[in-house]
Amino acid sequence: MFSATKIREDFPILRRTVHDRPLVYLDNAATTQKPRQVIESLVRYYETNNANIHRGIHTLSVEATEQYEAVRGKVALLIGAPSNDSIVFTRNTTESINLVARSWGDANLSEGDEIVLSLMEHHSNIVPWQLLARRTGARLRYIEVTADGHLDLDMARQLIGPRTKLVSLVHMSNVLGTINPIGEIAGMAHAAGARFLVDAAQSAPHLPIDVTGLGADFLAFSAHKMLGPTGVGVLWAADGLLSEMEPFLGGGEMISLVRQDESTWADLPHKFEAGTPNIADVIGFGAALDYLAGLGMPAVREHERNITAYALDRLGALPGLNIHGPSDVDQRGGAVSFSLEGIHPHDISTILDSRGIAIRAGHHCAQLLMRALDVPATSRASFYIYNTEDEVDALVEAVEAVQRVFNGVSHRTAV
Amino acid sequence: MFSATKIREDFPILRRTVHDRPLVYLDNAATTQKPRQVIESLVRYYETNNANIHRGIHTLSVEATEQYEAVRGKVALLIGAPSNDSIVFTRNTTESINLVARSWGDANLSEGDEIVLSLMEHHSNIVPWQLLARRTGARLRYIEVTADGHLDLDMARQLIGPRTKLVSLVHMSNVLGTINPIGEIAGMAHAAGARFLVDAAQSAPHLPIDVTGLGADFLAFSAHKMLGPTGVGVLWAADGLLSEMEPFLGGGEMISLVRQDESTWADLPHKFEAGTPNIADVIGFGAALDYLAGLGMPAVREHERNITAYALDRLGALPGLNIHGPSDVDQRGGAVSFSLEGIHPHDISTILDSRGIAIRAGHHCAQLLMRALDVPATSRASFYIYNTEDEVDALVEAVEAVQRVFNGVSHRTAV
Amino acid sequence: MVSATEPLFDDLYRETLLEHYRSPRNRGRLEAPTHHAEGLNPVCGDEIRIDLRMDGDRIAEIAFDGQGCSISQSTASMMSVEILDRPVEHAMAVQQAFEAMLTAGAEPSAILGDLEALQGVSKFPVRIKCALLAWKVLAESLKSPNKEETHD
Amino acid sequence: MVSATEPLFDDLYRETLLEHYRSPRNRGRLEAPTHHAEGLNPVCGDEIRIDLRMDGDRIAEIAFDGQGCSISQSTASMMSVEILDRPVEHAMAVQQAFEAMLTAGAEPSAILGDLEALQGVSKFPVRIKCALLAWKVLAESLKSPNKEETHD
Ligand SMILES: Cc1ncc(COP(=O)(O)O)c(C=O)c1O
Ligand SMILES: Cc1ncc(COP(=O)(O)O)c(C=O)c1O
Repeated sequence: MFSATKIREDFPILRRTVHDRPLVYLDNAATTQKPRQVIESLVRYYETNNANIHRGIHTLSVEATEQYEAVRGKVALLIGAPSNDSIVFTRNTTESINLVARSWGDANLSEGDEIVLSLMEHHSNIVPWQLLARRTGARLRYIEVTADGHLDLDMARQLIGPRTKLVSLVHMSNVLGTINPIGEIAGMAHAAGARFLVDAAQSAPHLPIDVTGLGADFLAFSAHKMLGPTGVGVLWAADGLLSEMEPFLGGGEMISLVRQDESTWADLPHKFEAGTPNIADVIGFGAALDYLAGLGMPAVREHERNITAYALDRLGALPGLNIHGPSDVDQRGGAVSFSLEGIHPHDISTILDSRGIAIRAGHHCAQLLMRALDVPATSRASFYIYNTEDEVDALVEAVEAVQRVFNGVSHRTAV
Repeated sequence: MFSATKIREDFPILRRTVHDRPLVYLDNAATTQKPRQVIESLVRYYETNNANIHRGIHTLSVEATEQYEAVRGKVALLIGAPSNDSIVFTRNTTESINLVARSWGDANLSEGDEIVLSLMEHHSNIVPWQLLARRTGARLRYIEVTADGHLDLDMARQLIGPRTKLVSLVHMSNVLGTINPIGEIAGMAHAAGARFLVDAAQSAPHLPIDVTGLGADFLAFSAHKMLGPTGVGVLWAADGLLSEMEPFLGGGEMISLVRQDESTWADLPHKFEAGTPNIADVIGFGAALDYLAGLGMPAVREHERNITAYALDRLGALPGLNIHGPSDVDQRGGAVSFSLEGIHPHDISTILDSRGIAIRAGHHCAQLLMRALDVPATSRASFYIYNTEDEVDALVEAVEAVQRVFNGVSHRTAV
Repeated sequence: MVSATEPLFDDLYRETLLEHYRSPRNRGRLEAPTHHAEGLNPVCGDEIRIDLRMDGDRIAEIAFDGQGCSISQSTASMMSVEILDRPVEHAMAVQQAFEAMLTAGAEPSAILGDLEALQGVSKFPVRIKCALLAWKVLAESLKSPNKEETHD
Repeated sequence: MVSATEPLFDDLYRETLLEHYRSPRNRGRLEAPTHHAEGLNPVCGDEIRIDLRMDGDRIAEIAFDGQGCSISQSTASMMSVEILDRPVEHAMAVQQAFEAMLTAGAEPSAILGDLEALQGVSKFPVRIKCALLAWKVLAESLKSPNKEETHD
């Protein structure tokens, strides 16, 4: 049985205090905390197996290589990938997307071609395409966001057409929580002959995912947002795509034969992993994937659905508090952004911090969305497997305190 | 006082056995082992400070940001960099070099321009330039290696000329151990108006380095080869270079303002660190730099000079054993490659492994050099701060055993 | 929840600060500024614009506008009060005392006036730059006489 | 150092293996091969080339050359001995028994002949592909009749 209280025991950091209050960590969309199983796997690696991989004959190197390569299988299992060779380890979602922009984009886009994004994209799914557009002369088009925080599907239908070479879309918004209709967009993209990249940075950690079912051509996500160490990202690509693509980074480990003027490439996926990889953290990511597999992604989703529903209920009841994004918990995940009238998110975040509550305040790397919502910034609480309703209560109480401070409804009215 | 025996106590892995023998780890040019101080700093980070950095207001994020940024100062100290803003964290040396090839190279090279490398380069300092040459029409020229393992300086003088836009050279060879005359080459490069990149993957861990004294424009190295975690590299660039360069990867953290069609970039060095960085491992690298600073790089160098001298002496005395690279320990570091007549390096490595001795056998990501040396592969022992003369003795004994097995001078002669 | 249990943010969000945030002084634009500058804190999006009318060495008029958190905006308001009708030299002295209080833990000097209310910011290092933004823009504006004026 | 203290590599580098490495059988090229293939293990650089002269279903002649470690080269030599003058079916049976011994820990079958000497390789997983290279190239060559021959 899924029990957040039980799960909390696995997370050493949840025992610390902040400003003398127990830490209430609600910044999971930025990065999640790590269970001791992950931390221990890093320690075990460095204390018993550490070596460079792939070309070594000695025992440590063989052990490290086996452990590193085994994680590909765990990733494949998580996302339903038919083969391990289509899974490339990068640093983060951002690098995965840049890899596609450089290796696939430079070869496949030219003047007049269009890339369709949306206004709810994270900067990591905007800037690589701006740079690509500048290199190739391609053009960016943006699907707008409706007042209730959904993609404007009519507009998507209009924008995605014969000029479209790529559609790149966030699966779950890191600001609004919106879960986008990926299957439907995949249909539009493929009908137009375009490729489809899914930014799964916020979905892979929180939802069961099946790449073949989704209809994605590329899928990108980050280990650090799903219990894993920092420094590991994943790029998955549909059959055949990676083998057609040029290498992204050149160097050790990604070659087969090197001659003075040209080289041939190693088999997939190694062709895309130049230099010494982040071996320890990939292995640590394996421990994170084991942990999630132990819980089961449907149970993870169910827990977050419940806690998000509770948070929407309680926060929604506060006067002067405006929640951005869908209210239906079946159409959203646990990133809950809100604004308090007349109070800047940074002030909210500081006051919450003084009570040990960690939320994020700012543009959340989504300046286009901030402009579309017409706010300079928002406050965001985001949940994961170890968060409890008690913590939501603490959040709500703290927000009420913020309102008292700023609106002078407390003892401070007497100015 | 520097004491390898004392230092060994800090390295938990050195207490393990391999095939029931104590581990003798002589594969340090591939990656080094990690002291408990580094492992503990990772654990401490994940158990008490883990958060995403740079944009958070809550306490964890502020603490993580401070710890992460403080490491730039430690890197600057190590290499004598005048400012922290010229230090970019990447995944590894390979990515650092690719960053320069894309961001500086694409903008500054064109048809007919030349890039001067040497035949002793690691693939990571060859393939990025081959890819750049293909994108721009530039041409690669190679400085050859003399019979005693030095750069052919006459040839360097001939090759580096008005067409040269970049000279990119390894500081210390990972195969031959050769320490190249960087200052002299810097002079040639700058006289020709070319930029000069130094691949310091093997020198930063082992030699005192002063970037301004070296005359480098770019310097690249990897944390994992100097006691640090996997997944962290450094790119340093001389004043003004980074600010002129286009971003390499686009995404979160590297922007200032994002609009639909274009964006402006964050201040240096953040412009070159897109997405969530490898926060924990950069902080762990800080602990590694503290450890090295505690020893002092001159003492590190002195220890390695001594153990290398001892190894050259003892190995050199074995009949049928040929050492590649300089014999003068003032002109070389502790990567010692050798060949045994009639015995393949893989067989050597396997037999050594069966005695717990980890060396590397293969082309060492230097296929051009293997061809120049006219060997399919070599065996390489490489030393670091925790290696002892006893371990060199174990190596020599094991090599003798290999020779007995293959040359049938033992009981096996009776076939 | 009573204030006794909220010592930290009581200390940061003092009544003086909130009052300046709610009712900023000298907010707006000048009709005939001699100096002007704008500043943005790209990390958090705080913005401050400052108009000055200098009369020789004296800050004869000041107006600011902008948007952002209570710390950046109330600092601008309090600062405007303390330096209005004062010589530049005095403004610089106030700035020094202010920075010393925030970044070096100095006791608040008497010349700070209401700005003393920001002392609590020193405990939230990440917010210090919010409090320094107005001062940065002031320094910038003093270096930026309007084109027309320089031709006087 | 006496062999008693070196059990592991004694077990791997058995005399039979070393003897085939030093004096390979059927090394060279055929004058009129009907089949040919080459294989490279890119990770370690081992190379094997195989010429066959097939007589119907029978391997009437075989020759190999190449370079690399003792395991890859001695396997090729032993393999050539075991399959020479035998039907393809027998070669396949030997291959199966060989792979079972190396990768599944099976007891060596009698049909392996000298190849049994490679049993110790199963304890060095990273070297198994050295021992399988010759077999990979053999399979490849059986699928690769020379152009001239197919026109016969
Ligand atoms: C000389 C040299 N350059 C570059 C590299 C590449 O380093 P990394 O694999 O950490 O990118 C290495 C390490 O193998 C090296 O020895
Ligand atoms: C939707 C989305 N895409 C991309 C990213 C970028 O992830 P990373 O910083 O790990 O590259 C994030 C995380 O901030 C995100 O939420």
